[in-house]
Amino acid sequence: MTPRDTSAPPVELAAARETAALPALAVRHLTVAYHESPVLWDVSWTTPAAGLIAIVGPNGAGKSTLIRASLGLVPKVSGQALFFGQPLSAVRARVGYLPQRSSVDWDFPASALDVVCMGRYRLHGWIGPLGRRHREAARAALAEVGMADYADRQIGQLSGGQQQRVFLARALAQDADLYLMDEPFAGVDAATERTIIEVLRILARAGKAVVAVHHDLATAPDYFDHVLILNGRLVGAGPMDSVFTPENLQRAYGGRLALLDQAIEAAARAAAGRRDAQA
Amino acid sequence: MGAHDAAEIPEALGSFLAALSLGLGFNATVVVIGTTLLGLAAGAVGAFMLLRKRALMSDALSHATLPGVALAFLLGVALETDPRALPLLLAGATATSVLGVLAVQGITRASRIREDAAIGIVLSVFFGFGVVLLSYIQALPQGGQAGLKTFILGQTAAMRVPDAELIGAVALCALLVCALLYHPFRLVCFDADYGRVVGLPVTLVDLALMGLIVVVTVIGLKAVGLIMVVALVIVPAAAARFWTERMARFVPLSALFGGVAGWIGAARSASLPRLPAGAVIVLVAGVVFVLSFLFAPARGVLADAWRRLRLRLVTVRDHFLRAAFEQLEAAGTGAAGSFALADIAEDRGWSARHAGWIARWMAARGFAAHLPDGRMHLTPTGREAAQRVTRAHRLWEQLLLVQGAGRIGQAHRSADLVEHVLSPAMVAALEAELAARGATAQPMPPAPERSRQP
Amino acid sequence: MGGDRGFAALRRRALLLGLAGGLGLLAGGPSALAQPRAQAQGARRPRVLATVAMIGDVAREIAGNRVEIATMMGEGVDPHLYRPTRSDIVRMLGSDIVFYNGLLLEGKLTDALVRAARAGRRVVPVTERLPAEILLKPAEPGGEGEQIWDPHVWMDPRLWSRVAAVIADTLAEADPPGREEYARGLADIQARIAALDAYAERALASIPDRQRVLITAHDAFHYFARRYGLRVEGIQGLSTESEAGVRRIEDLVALLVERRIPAVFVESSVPERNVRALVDGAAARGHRVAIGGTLFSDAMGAPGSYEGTYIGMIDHNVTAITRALGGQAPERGANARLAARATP
Amino acid sequence: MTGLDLETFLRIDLPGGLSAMLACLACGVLGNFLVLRKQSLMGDALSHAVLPGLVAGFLVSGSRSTGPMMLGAIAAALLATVLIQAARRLARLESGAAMGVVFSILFALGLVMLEQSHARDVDLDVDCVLSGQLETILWLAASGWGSLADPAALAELPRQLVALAGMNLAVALFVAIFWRALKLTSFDPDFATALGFRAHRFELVLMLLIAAACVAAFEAVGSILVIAMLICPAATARLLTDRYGVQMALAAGISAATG
Repeated sequence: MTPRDTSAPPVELAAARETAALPALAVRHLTVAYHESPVLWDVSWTTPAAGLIAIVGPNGAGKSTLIRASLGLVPKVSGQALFFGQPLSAVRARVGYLPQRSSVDWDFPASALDVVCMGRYRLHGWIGPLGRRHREAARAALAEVGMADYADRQIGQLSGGQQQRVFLARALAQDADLYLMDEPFAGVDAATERTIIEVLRILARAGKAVVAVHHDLATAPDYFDHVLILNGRLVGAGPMDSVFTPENLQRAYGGRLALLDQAIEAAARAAAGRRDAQA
Repeated sequence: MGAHDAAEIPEALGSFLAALSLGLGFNATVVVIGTTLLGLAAGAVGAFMLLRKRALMSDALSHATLPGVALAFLLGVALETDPRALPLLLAGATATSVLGVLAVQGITRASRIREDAAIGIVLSVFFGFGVVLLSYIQALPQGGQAGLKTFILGQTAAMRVPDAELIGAVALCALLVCALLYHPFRLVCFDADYGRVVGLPVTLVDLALMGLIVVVTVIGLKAVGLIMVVALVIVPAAAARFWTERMARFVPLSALFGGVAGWIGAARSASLPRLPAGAVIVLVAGVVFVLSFLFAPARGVLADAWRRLRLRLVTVRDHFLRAAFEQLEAAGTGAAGSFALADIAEDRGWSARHAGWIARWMAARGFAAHLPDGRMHLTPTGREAAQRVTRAHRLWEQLLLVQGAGRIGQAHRSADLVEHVLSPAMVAALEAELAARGATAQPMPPAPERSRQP
Repeated sequence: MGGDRGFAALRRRALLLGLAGGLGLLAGGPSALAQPRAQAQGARRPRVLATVAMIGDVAREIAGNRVEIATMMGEGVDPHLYRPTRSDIVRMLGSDIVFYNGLLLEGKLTDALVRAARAGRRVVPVTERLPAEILLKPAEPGGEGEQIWDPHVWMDPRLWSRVAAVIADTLAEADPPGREEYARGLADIQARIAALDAYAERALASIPDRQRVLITAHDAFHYFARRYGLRVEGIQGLSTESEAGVRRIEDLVALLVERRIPAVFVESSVPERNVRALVDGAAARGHRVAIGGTLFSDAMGAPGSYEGTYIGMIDHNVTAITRALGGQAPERGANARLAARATP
Repeated sequence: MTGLDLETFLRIDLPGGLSAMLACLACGVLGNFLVLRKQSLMGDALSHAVLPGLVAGFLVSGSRSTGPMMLGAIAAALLATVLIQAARRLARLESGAAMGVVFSILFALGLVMLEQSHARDVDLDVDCVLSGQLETILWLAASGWGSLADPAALAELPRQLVALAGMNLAVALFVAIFWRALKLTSFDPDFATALGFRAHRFELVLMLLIAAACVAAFEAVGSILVIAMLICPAATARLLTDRYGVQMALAAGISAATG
C-alpha cells in the first residue's frame, strides 16, 4: 500500500467526519482469485456516501465478486474494504445485502414474511422469538415492495419477480445505510423492475447508498447516478455523466457489443435529461 | 409375518395399549419413555440437518465412532484400567465423531469436494481405520474383543434407567437449544452467506448444530443402535416435510413424528413377541413417512396429483366455455344459439375424441347440452359461467395491453394462463386497476384483434 | 451393517504387491521360497492348525509333543466374526492338518477351508462326522436344502469326547508311527472328560427344580442344556444381526420373578447390557437377581490358565451355573483348579 | 510365517490382489457418476439396504449357501435403487435424505424379517455374506507360473474373481457404449431431456448397474472398501481435473493403483 492510499492525517479525518459523511464503501487494492486465476486485480474504489451506484462490466468481469469479496464472502488475496471508514464487523448493522437469486434453496420451508424477518435478526438479536415490533417492520418492508398480499406464501411458489422483491424487502428490513445488491434486476419482468427502481430511488432520496450489479447498459444511465466500470480491473468510476463514456465502455467491453451503441445513446439521453432538470 | 394365533391378538392389543400408557412392565416403560424422548430430540435436530442438506451426517458420525472406541480400548489397555469401561469407550467415540465432523467441514471448505462426497470419505476412511485397529486388537493378548464393535451399539430393548435418564437430559438440552437458536439455525440452513453478511457467526452456529447431532448420535448409538439413530434423524424430518411449508411448524412436527415413532414402536415391540424394538421403531417411522408421502395435504403425492388434476379440469372447462362463447359471439346468434363441437375442438386444438370426452363431461356438469341435430348449446348456468370466464379473460388481456406488456399474442397467452385462477375479488381488482388507468371496464369487453393462428 | 472389511488386508496386500514389483514380477522370490520347502521333507513334527481353542486344546492333550499345534483364534474371540489375516491363511496352507469345527461356526473362513479341502489338503471338520441325529437343529427347521445345525457342540462333553476320537483318528492317519501315543492320549482325555461330565451331572442336578433355567445373552447353550436337563433362554437369537424385542425382555423378567430364579449369566464374547436390563426389571418387581458370573460360550479363558483349557472352561461354566442357581458345587470346581472368582 | 514364495503369492496374494484391483476399478469408474450426481453415499446405503434381500434369499432357499442370498441381495439393492430414485423425484427429497430414508427402513424391515422367521435361531451371519474378505479369496490350484496357462487350474479360479471380472467387462461395455449419454446426463439432465433423451430412465439403468456392481464387490472385498472406492478415487480425480474424460481415466488409474 502506498502512503497516498492510506488514510489521511487524523486531524483531517476528524474534520471529514464532521463535515461530510464518510464514503459508504471504500475498496483498497482488492485482488481476488478463484483457483489461481485472478478475477479482480488491484481494484481501488470509493463510493459516495449516498446515491444509486451501478457496477457494470462484461460477464466474468468480477462484478459480483467485488461485492462478495467486500462482504468477506469470498477470500481476498489482498486488499481491504472499509464501510463508513470501518471494517465490516464494526458496522454490520448499517450494511444490507441482496444476494443473487440462484444461491437460494427455493424449496425451503419459509414464507415470504419469514424471509423478510431474517433481515431483522441483526436488530433483534439472535436468540429467542422475534418481537412484534420486528414483525411489523418486516410487514412494512413487504408492503413497500408491493408484496404485502403474499406474506404467507412459500417462497418457491412465488414468481421470479416476486421472489426478487421479497429479497429486496429483506434488505430493506435491515434498515441499513448502504445496500449491496447482486443483480437485483436479473430475471424480473418490466413491472417488477419498475417497482424495484422506485424503491431504490426512495432509498437514495433518504440519503442511503445503493450499490447494484447491473447488466443492462441501456437502462444504467437512467437508473443510476454513479457507475463503476469493471473488467477484471477498474476501468472507470465516478458520476455517471463523466464515466459512462463510449471510451470507457469500449475499454471494458472491447467494442464487441452492438448494445454499446444503444447504451451510449441512452447515456446521452439521460445526460440531456439531467441537464434539463437542472436548468 | 405374524406367527400368532387369533387368541393372541386381543391379548396383544391389550398389552399394546398398556405399553402405550406406560402400564406394562418396568422394562417396557423405561424403553418407551427413552425411545420417545430420543425420537423427540432426534426429530428436532434432524429437521435442521435435512434442511442443511446433511441428512447422512449422522450415518457418517456413527461410523466414525468406531476408531474412537478402538483407540479408547487400546488406551485402557495401555493404562491398565478396564478397557471395556463404557465412559472411556463413549469418550473415544465422541472424540472421533467430533473429529469426523471437523473433517467434513474442513474438506468441503478447503477443496472442491462436495459435502456428500466429503461425508462418504470421512465415513469410509474413519470406519476403515477403525477396522484396522480392531484387527490389531483381535491379535492382542488382552484383546479378544470381537464384540468391541457391538459394544457401544445399544440394544433398544435392553435400555436401562441410567440410559433413559441420559437420553432425557440430552433430549431436553437439544430441544432447548433448538428453541433458543431457532433463528440462527434457520438462517444458516437457508442462506449462510446472508447470515455471514448480517454478522451471524455462521461457523459457530454450524458447529453448534453439528454438536447437537454428535450428541444425539452418540447417545442414540449407545442406547438404541446405529441404524435406528440414523433413521430417527432422517425419517421423521423427511416425513414432516410433506405436511408444511412453514419452518415454524416443520421442526416441531418432525420432533413430534420422531417421538410418536419411538412411543408406538416401543409399545408395539413390547406387545408382540419377536419384534426387535429398534427395527419396529424405524418401521413405524417408515409408515409415518409413507402415509405422509401419500396423503399429506401440503406436499403429498396424492394431494399434488389431485391439485394438478383439478387445475387441468378447471382449465379445460374454462377453455370449453370461452370457446363456446366466442363461437356464439362470432356467429352472432346470441348466447342461446347452438354451436358445433368440431369447431370448438378445432379452435382449441383438441382431438375429436378428447373433445367428445370433454363435451360429455360438460353435459354431466350441466354447463352444456347436446341438441337433437348433433350440435350443442349452453345451458343457462353454462351461459353465465361462460360469460364470467370470458370477461375475466378479456379484462386481463386489456390490462396487459394497457400496461404495455407486449404483443397481443403474448397478452392472450398470459391471459389464458391466468384466467383459471382469477377469483371474483381479483376480477374486481382488475376492473379497478383498469379504471385507474383510464380504460373502461365494459360488461363484456370486445375480443382484441389478433391473428387467429391455430 | 457396514461390517469390518479387509482394509488391513488390503494395505498389506498392496504393500506386498508393491514389493513383488506390481502385478506379477516376483523379483526376490526364489531365495525366500527355499526355506519352508527344505524343511518340509525332514523329520520335523507334523504341523497342526486348529481354528478354535476348544479343538486345539483337545488335540494338544491327545498328541502331546508329537505334533506342533497352533490355534488361529485367540481368547475371547467370537469365531462367527473372526477375520482371518493373511498370515492365518499362509499358516493354514503351511499346515499338515487343519482342524475346524464345521457346522459353519467359522463364518467367513469356512469358504476358504472348504476350498482347501477340495484342493486335496487334510482339512477336517471335526463335528461333521457326528451322526445327524445327535446334532441339534434350531427351533424351527429351515426349509429343504442344506441342513442347518447348532454348531456349539463342545458344550456337551460327551459329544466333545467323540470329537476327540475324530481328532485322534486323523492324527494317526497322518502320522502312523505315532498311532499308539495318540491312542493313549485319547484314552486319557476321554477319561478326564467323562469325569468332568459326571461332576457336571452331579452338580447341576443339585439345583432346585424351579430354578433350573439358564438365562443368558445369546443362545449358545442348547447342547449343554440338553445334556443336563436345564431349560435355556437366550435373550437374543444366534444371528449377529439379531436384536431382542421389548416383549422378550418383559417375558424373561416375568419368568425370573415367577420362578424366583436367583441369577442370570453374562457371556465372555457378548456385551452384558441385555443381561443387566433383566436384573433391573426383576429388581423393579422386588426380586433380586444376581449376575451369576461370566460364562465361556464361544471362546475359552486366557491361554495358560485352567480356564484356558477345554476341561477348565466347562468346569468353570458348570460350577458358576450350579452355585449361582442355588445348587451345590465346590467353589473351585471339579479339580479345585478354578480361579477363585467371587460368585455372588 | 509370511513366506513370500511364488506358490503363496499365486495362491493367496494374486487372486486377492487381483480381486481388489478389479473391484476398485469397477467402483472407481462407477463412482464418478455417483459423485457427479451427489449420490456418493450410495455404497453405504446399499450395504445396509440389502439385508431384507439376504434374509429373504435365506428363507426361500432354506440354505446358508451364498448363491440365493446374493441373488436376494442384488434384488434388494435394485429395489432400494428404484425407491431412492422415486423418493428423490416424487417426494422431492434431497438425495442424501432419500437414501437415508430408504436404507434405514429397508434395514429395519430386514431385521424384523430376521426375528419373525426362524432365521434368528440360525447363525445367519450377515456380515459374512456381505463382508467378503480378500484373504479368503484363494486359488489353491495354482502351483507355479505355468498354472496361468493351465485350463484345469484356471477353472479353479475363485468365483468372486470371475464375477468381478465379468462385472468389469459389463461396466466397460456400458461406459463405452453410452459414453456420450453418460456425459450429457451427468452434466445436465434437463438439457438431455429437452433433446428427447430419456435422462431419468437412463439414470435408473445406470443406478441399477451400480447397485449390481456394488453387491458383487461387497461379496468379494467387503462393503467398507466398496464405499471408499466409490468415492475416494473420483473425489481425488475431481480435485486434479475439471475435464470429464480425464476424470474418468484418472479415477480408474487411481483406483487400480490403490488396489
